[in-house]
Amino acid sequence: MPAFIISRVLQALPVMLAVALISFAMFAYVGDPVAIMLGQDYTQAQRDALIRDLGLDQPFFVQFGTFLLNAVQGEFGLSYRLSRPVIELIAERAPATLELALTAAFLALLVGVPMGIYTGLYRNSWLSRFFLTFSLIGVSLPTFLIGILLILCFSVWLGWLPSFGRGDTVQLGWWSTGFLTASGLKALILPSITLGLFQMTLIMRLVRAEMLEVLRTDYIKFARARGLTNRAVNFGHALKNTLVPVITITGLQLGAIIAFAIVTETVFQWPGMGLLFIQSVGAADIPVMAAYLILIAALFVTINLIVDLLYFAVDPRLRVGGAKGH
Amino acid sequence: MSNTQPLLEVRNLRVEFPTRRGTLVALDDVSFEIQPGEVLGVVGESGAGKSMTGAAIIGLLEPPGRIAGGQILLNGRRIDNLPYKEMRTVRGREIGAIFQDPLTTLNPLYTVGRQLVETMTTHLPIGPGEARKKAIEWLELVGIPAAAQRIDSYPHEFSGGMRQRVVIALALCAEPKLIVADEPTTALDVSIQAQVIALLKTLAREKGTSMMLVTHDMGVIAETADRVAVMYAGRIAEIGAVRQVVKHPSHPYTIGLMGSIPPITHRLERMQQIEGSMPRLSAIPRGCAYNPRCPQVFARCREERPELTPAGETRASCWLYDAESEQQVLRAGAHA
Amino acid sequence: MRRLGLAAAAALLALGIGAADARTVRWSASGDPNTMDPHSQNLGTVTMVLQQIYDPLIHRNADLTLRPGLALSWTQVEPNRWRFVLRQGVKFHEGEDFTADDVVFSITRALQPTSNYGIFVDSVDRAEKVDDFTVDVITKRPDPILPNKFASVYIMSKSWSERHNATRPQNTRQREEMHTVRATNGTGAFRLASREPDVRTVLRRNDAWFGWNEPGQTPGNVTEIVYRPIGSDATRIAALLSGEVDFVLDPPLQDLTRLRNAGNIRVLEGPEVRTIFLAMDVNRDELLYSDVRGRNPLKDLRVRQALYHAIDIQAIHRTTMRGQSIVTGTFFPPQVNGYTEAEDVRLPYDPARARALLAEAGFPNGFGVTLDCPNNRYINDEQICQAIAAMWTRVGVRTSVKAQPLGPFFAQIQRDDTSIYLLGWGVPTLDALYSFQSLLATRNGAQGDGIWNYGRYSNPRMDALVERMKTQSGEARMEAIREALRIYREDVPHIPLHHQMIPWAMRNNITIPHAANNQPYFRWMVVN
Amino acid sequence: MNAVARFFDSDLWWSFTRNPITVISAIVAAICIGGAVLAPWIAPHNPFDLASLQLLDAFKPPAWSPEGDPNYLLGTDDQGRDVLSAIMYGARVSLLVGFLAVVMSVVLGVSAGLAAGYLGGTVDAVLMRIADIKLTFPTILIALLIDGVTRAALPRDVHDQIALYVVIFAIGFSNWPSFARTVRGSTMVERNKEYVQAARVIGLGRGRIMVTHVLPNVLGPVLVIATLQLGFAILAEATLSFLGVGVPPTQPSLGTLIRIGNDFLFSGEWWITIFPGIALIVLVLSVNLLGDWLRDALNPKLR
Repeated sequence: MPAFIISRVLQALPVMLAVALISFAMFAYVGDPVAIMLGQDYTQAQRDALIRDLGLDQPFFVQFGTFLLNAVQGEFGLSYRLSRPVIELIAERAPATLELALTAAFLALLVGVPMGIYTGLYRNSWLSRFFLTFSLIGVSLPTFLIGILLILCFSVWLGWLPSFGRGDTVQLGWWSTGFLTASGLKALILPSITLGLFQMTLIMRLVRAEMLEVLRTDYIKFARARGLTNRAVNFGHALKNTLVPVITITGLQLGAIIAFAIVTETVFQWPGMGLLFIQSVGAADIPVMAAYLILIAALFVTINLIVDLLYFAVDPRLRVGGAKGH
Repeated sequence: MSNTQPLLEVRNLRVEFPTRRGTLVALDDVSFEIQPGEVLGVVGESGAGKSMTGAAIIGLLEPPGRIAGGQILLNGRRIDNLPYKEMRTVRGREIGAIFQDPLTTLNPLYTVGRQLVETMTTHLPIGPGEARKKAIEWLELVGIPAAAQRIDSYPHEFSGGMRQRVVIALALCAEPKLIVADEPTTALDVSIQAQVIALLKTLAREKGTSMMLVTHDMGVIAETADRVAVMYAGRIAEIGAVRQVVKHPSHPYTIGLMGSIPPITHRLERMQQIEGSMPRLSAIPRGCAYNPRCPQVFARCREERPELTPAGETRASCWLYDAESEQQVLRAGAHA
Repeated sequence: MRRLGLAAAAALLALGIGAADARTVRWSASGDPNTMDPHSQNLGTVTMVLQQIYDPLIHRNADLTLRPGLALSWTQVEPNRWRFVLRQGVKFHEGEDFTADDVVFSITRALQPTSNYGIFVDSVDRAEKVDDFTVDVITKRPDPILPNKFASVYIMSKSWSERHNATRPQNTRQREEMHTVRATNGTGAFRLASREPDVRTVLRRNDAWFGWNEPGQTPGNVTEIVYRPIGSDATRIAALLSGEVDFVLDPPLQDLTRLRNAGNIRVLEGPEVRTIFLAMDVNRDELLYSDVRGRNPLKDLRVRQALYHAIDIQAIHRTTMRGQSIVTGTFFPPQVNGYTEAEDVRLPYDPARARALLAEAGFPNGFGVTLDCPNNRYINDEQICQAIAAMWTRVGVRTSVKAQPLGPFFAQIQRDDTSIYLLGWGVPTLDALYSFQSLLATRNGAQGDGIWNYGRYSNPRMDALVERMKTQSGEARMEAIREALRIYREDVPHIPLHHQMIPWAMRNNITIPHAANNQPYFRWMVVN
Repeated sequence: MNAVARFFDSDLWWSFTRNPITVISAIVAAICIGGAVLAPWIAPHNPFDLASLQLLDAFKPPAWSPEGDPNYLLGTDDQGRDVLSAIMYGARVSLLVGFLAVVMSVVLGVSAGLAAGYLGGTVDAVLMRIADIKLTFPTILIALLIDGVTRAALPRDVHDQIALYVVIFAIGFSNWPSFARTVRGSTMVERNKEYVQAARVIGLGRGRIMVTHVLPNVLGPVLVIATLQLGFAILAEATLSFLGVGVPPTQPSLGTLIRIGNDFLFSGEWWITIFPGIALIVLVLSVNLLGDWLRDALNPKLR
């Protein structure tokens, strides 16, 4: 088990290094940070001084090393746009994005998995057909359109739910949560549906496909031949086997949710990392973009690691493989 | 013919597959019975309908396949038209099944013990604790060493032969009266096949269980079965006591098969000496399905379909053994 | 929830507790201030918040006339010396007493190179403390409009700034974050209660503010301002319609009808002191972005006139601006000192004449050119450019619009890297000099001269007139302005389009005086 | 039997004609694609011909409403452009981006998959590791990143000129692993089959074996994935354009039209955003339905 984790972490390292390199390249070479920082009027002496200040006269690897060292300590410098430490900005925004993404993922799983199981088991019922059609529409609707339509319907016409923002939040240490207030929960509804819908349909289709695949296997036939109850066959044997690939894809989807949050946050002006990123793109705020990228990559790598561990827990074949090393 | 009531009786079984090019008849007019304690071997080439017969008996035909005619009786009770829920109590409890590939038959995510326990607690009035004790007994019975420890192992921790032993334990643990074994040794190493067959045979005899043993290994049949049914293109070509069928086959197809019966472990494909191949279900010729390949074919074979009729020591579906056609053949001078 | 709140309020009223104690106004606009430093960024989005918190020496009324702020009076005691007599007994939000030291400190701070407020202190040499409540400002040259400029210079506490190591305006170069980026300490009507950039900024009423009981404007009753920026137009309007926001500073023009018809929303219309125009490269011998090689068609007056004649400004006014514009033939609006109605005359819309002029100038088949345009700076800026591109194309000048966000747009034109560009010019000083000096004076290195003249228009006569405007006063100065306006009309260095209108939208229960500088003065907002 | 007759006799065609939804979606997709491809010839107006735009015609509602103009079936936008024509030209851009992006994914993915599956060993390990890493990052983020980097690295004019190809590259590049995986799996199975071994024995080169023998056998699943990916690619482009980082505004795609129209959502001029939105949904939905059907039809296990 520890060997397995270590090997996974080691595999993640090159990914993180590659991302860090891209971020650094962006930081150092894209859009001439010196010109951005100096503004319009400057002398050559001022320029040279700044280049020295920033360490831009150092060899590439020294610069990259410094960048990495700083990044590991969470030091990404000041935002060009807001003149505040990048890490602080991101820390402020992370809870909003994570709460939104988790709610959306939860929603997607809570609805998507049962729908997938149902449509897998009862392939020809009218409800399955309805779910399938619904899911196709779900996959075909762009996230931003869903958001706009939900706002139009539930905020403007019906006036039931807020159209933007997080509502009131409660500060728990550095974490600001919207889960503890009524307005925070209300504000969460539309964005999380918008964000979760696409994933929900994706998960539903995935579970269905896996379910069909598993139901065709010999061990399911054998389980039926042993006279086990439908319940035991479908929800014991079939579902558990279905879950293995579903866990992977769901893990990957959680990453996708965080990325797609950029769109949802734009539509709902949700004060998360995605909105910060888009605003930074608009203002060429490279330090924020670089930091966002690295943190997202770290997040994804972590999610992947968790997925691998879950795999490990669900699938005994891996456990033995890991322990015996073959 | 025995006087006792047969354990299993299959009467004129017909299985169809509706497709876009019309309905395919996968099994047509299949009839046979199995007596208590008897081992019936079923042989035939791939696609002859052996496995499908087994699937029809345990009520697990793959959709869209369906039983379109005939009856299946277990102890005189019709089971082919039972609702799914009732049929479930028959499966496992009254008819056990063994599948071809032990690698895929066991759920990889559950320990063998759990799979045994759930089978027993589903069918027998015992609790999990007792079921576990019996599960260890069963594993010992099928020859798993250190069964008490191995019960908590996962399927992938067993070798192929051991897994098939586990499958046998699973098929027998609810003490069914009939086992449908679908090519139980095909996927195994040659060296292990004989052990597993021997185990099956012993257990069936000890427990008084009947068995329908589907295989294309004539050697296995000769070793194990009491009677044998030879299938061709969805029908039974010949059926009879093993010794008779092997020694004195009647149907030209069987004759072709038995042309030279090599020692055990040789497989049907290798000794295939009949020219041509079995027709696809979508292109079964009129008359006798075997007529294009039959060395003794005559006009009637191309027109009418033969029924199973007594032919020497066995029963065969072949016009050669029909009183009427004997005249024709003689007239045609074909029966030289 | 809201109903519950109303019930609670009703209960409070019944108990005789003044409900006026808690009047929150929830306010939104598209942008968020990028700093809380009062001398760093001279941007509307920054000052709209900071002017609630910091007081300048001189305030403006809603009609933009001057009124005493932290200074009670101001006089030009010598040509190069203005004297300000300060208000006594004023305290900063954190308790420091306001004195002359703070004024000297603040003016000096605004003079720092890292300040973006240099244009308001361009004539200032230094500030001198005379006594605790008198300050002299010594100018490099006589500056008659210094008070107008000083209405935009905010006063900070010297001791507080020193304590927080913020004696210079914040600068992105610094690797350390400055305290003033997120904290404030003014003397104004509101104090900063909390701030999350891009999310929420909360201001609370400063009951100790000196202006609450001053004559002139009716004081407001707002006790709390919650500002939440909403970048997306549709979402911002949705928030106003659904009652999540009470006041929107920049409602999109196309939604005004809908807002007016909503029943519970009022749209306050008013002109802004900002003129939209097109400026052209009249300097280079060959345009950067054109298919004409070897010569610059825009250097030819006839071509500039042709482009002018080709614009159907009424169509833009009606359709693109939905009536929310004041068509003009000059480049600053009537509120600005120096405006002369006689010079506010457009060349008429006349496509035939445009074609004739182009042919006359040697372009019978027209030419191709790129029009640079911001897409998020002025009201419907990109749409205006696209409409003009179509109009020009119809007379033969094949125009492609290059629209970009204000960041890259300004970065580009500030390198003079453009052939024709759309610009909107506001006049915070309300004096014509500000426009002439920045937009039409030859760029010569002198502070403020031609710094926004990216077409490099240069006319010695104009430069001379600008110099006169800087120092002269009275009728002589007006004379110079009028002549400069005439030259502007004849030379066509720009094609003027319109003065912008700035509608504000708010819930019915709110009244606030509309201000042409687009600054909401919450100190005068009344919530019923 | 010639190829055409064989096609109409095939199971594929049979399952196609038997499924009304599929037939409808095919017809709809054909109309969408036809309308888009033929836009320059059949669109009622040319929205890019600036000289023909009349500001006075702006904000005309659809033809069937009282103030509608029969000249403009679906109304006009803020510049007086015909919405229907803009949709046709926009769908052209959307389809072009989607199609080329998928072609790129297919080429990249199939090559990588063939190489990995056939060569095995280190090549396989490295390629699949890259695919893994790639799969870790969502399409939209990769596309944003590629677009953002080129945007920042290239001068604006250069970027505008190649923006379309940047978007195609960004989307195409982020979708290849799904092809690579499928092809790799199939290749590994095919590799060990007798005909490939035989081809090897008679001395055919590795590359030729892969291309001539293995490729035809993996085309089925590739076609299915490609169809489904086309829908995703079109959506990804629309999302990028909606965020304002997609195709340049001079070549508005459906996503761009929706973004622009979004500003008019509450102002009563709903047709400017609703019609492009409907067009996008219909296009993607019909493509997805086709892909779904194709998957079921080509997957014998499901039949």
